[in-house]
Amino acid sequence: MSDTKKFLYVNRKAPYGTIYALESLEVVLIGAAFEQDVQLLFMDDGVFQIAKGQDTKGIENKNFSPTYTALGDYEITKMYVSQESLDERGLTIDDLMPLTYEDEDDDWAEKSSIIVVNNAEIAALMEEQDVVLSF
Amino acid sequence: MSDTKKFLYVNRKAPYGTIYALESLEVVLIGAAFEQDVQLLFMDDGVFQIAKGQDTKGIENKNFSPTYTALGDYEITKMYVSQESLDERGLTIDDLMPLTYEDEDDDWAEKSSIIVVNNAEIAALMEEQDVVLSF
Amino acid sequence: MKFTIQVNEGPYQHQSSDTAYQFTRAALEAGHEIFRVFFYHDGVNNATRLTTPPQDDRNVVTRWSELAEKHNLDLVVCVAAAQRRGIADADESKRNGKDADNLAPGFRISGLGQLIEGGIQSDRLVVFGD
Amino acid sequence: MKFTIQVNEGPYQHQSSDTAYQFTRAALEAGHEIFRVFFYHDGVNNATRLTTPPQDDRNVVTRWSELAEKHNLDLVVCVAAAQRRGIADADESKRNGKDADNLAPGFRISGLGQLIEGGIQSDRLVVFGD
Amino acid sequence: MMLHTVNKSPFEKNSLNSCLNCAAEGSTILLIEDGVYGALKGSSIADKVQAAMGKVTVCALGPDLAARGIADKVIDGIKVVDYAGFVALSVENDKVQAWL
Amino acid sequence: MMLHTVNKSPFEKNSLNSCLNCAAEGSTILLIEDGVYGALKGSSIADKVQAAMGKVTVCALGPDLAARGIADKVIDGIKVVDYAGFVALSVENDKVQAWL
Repeated sequence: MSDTKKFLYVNRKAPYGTIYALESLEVVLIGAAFEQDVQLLFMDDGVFQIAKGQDTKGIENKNFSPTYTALGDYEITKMYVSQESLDERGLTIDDLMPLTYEDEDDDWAEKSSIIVVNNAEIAALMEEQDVVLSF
Repeated sequence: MSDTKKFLYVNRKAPYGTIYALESLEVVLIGAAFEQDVQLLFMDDGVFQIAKGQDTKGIENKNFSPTYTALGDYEITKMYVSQESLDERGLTIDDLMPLTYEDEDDDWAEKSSIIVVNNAEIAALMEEQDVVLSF
Repeated sequence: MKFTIQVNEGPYQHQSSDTAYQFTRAALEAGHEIFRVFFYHDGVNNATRLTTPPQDDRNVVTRWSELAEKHNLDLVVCVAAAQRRGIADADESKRNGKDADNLAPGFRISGLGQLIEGGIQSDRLVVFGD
Repeated sequence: MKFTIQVNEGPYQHQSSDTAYQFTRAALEAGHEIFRVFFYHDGVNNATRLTTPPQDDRNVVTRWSELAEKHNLDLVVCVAAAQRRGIADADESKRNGKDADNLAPGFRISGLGQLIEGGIQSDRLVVFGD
Repeated sequence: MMLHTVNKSPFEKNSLNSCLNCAAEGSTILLIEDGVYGALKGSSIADKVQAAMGKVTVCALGPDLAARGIADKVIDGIKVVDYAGFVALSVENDKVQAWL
Repeated sequence: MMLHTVNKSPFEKNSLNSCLNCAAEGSTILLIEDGVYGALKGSSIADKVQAAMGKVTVCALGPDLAARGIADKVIDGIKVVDYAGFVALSVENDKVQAWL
C-alpha cells in the first residue's frame, strides 16, 4: 500500500438546505494537508454547490462558495462536473463559478480546474480511486 | 372556531429508515385523547408503514406496525391510502395489514378502516381539513 | 392571527430551524401571535445550550432563546423525543439518573399534547422539517 | 482487513447509526480490524450520554460505548461538528465556557484529520449516512 | 384554500411531484429552501411546473433563490416573496401543508 | 471493483437511479435500509433494476427486507445477504461508494 492514495469526494447535495456541502468542504480543506491525490466530483444537486452568484444575506447563513475558488491554491486542481446533471438542471458551465489553478509545470499559467464528464466517465473515475468519501 | 377540528396526519415516509413514521404514530396516539376528528393518510412511501409481515428482529429495532391495527380502538377509523402510491410500488390492498374498527352505530360490526383514494380525492380530502400534520 | 410552529430537524444539519426562525420573526413583526413553537423529532436538538458554532456563523440556539425572551414565546421541546436524543433540563436529568443537563434558556420540556393543543388553539399550524 | 467507518447521522432519527453498528460488529466477528469509527455531521449526536430511550427500544449510544470497551475501538467525534451541535467533553466544555458536558464513555473528540488518516491507513472506508 | 410548501429539490426527491399531483385547483404552492430549484427556468421539470401554473399559483422564497444563485433564472410567472410574504400567504390560505 | 451501497427508497430519492447510471460494468450494488425497496418485484422501477442486472450484481440486505415486510417480494436474481455478507462484499470489492 503506497502512502499516497487517490481520494474522491463525491458531492451530490445542494448547498444551504443541508449542511453536507459545507462540512464536506471542511474535510477537503483539512485533507489537503495530507498530500494525497485529491479529486472532487460534483453531480446531481451537488453541481449547485459551485453555482455562480450565491448571496446568502437573506437567509442569514454563511456564503461558503468563494472557498471553492480557493481550492486551486491547495493544489486541488481536478474538479469533475457531471454533464448529465448540468443538462437536467438546464445549466451550462457558464452558470458555474470559474474554478482555476496555476500550473507550476507550465510557467504558472492559470488553467481551469473544471472537467466536465459524462456518466461513463464518472464510472471510470470512481473505479480509479482508493478512497471515496460521499456526502 | 369550533372546539372540534378536522386533523389530517399525512404519512409519506417509509418506516425504519427514519423515525418519522414511529414518532408520527406517537402523536396520533396522544392526539386521540383530545377528541378531535382525526384522519390518517398514507401516500408515497408512507404506504409501506402499514405493510403486512414486518419483522424487525434482524435490525434490532422495535416493530411498531401492530400499533396501527389498534388505532380502531382509539376511534381512529379513517385511514386513507393512495391508490397511485400502491400502484407505483406494485402493491395491492392485500399487501397491507387489515386495519379495522367496530362500528358502534351498526351493532359493533367489524369494518375496514382503509379507504383507498386517488390523487383527486386526496386533493379534496386535504382541502376539508382544519389542521394538517406532515411527517 | 395565532400560529403554532413545528420544527422537526436540529440546528445546522438542515435549514428547517433557520426557516422556522425567519418565519416566526416575520410573523411577530407583522403583528401576529405565536401561540407556541414545538420542537419534535431531531428538532429537540435546537434546545441544547452546549453548542459553540463558529464565530462567523449564526448561533441557531441563542437566536431562539433571544427571540423567546423578547416576545415571551413558548418554546416547547417534546419530552419523548428529547429523551431519545439526550436533551434534558435539571428535572429530567435527575429523573433519568443523569449527571448533567443541557437545556438552553427559554425552552421548556413537555408532552406531545402541547403540539395537539397548538393545532386546536391556533389558526394555523406551520411545519418545518426534512 | 482494516476498516474505517464513517457515521453521518444521529441516533434514532436515521437508521445510519444502527446499520454502521451492525456492520462494525459483523466485521469484528469476521476477524477484521476496525481502525476507527468517525462520527461526523449529526453523527456526533451518537456520543451524548444524556439519552434515555424507551426501555423496550435499543440504546444506540450505550451499544457503541459497550462495543468500544469490548473491542478497544477508537470512536472519534469530529470537534467542529460537535461544537456546532452541542457535544462536549469536560475539556471542550471548559474551553468553550460551558457549564456542563455530555460526552459518553468510549468516545473521544478530535479533528477531521482523523477521518483522512482513517482513509489512508485503512483498507476500506465505509460511509453510513442520509 | 390551502398553502402547500415544498422544501426539497425536485431533482433529488419526489415532494414537488407529489404536491403537484395532489394540489387542488386554486391552491398555492410555495417553494422554500432546496425546493426553490423547482423554480429554475429550462430544467427538465420546468415544463411540468409551468403546466401546473394554469391550475395553481406557484411562489418561491426570494432569500432561498438568492442564496442558491438562481434569483435571475426563475420561470416567468412564479411570484417571488420574502419571509413576510410567506407569512402573508399562510394567512390568506386557511391551512398549510408541508411536503417534507 | 467497487461496491455501491444505496440506502434510499427509489420512489422517494434519486440515489438508486444515479447509482445505476454510474456503476461500472461488473460492480456490485447493495441495497440497504430504505434502499431495499429497490428490490421490490412488480414496482414501477423494477424493470430498470432488472435491466441493470445484466451489467452489475444487485444484492439486498435481508434484515432490512424483513423489517419492511418485503422479504418474499424480491426480484428474482437479487442476492440477499446479512450483515456478515455486507462485510464480505466490502472485502471482495476494493472500495465502497455510498450513494447517500
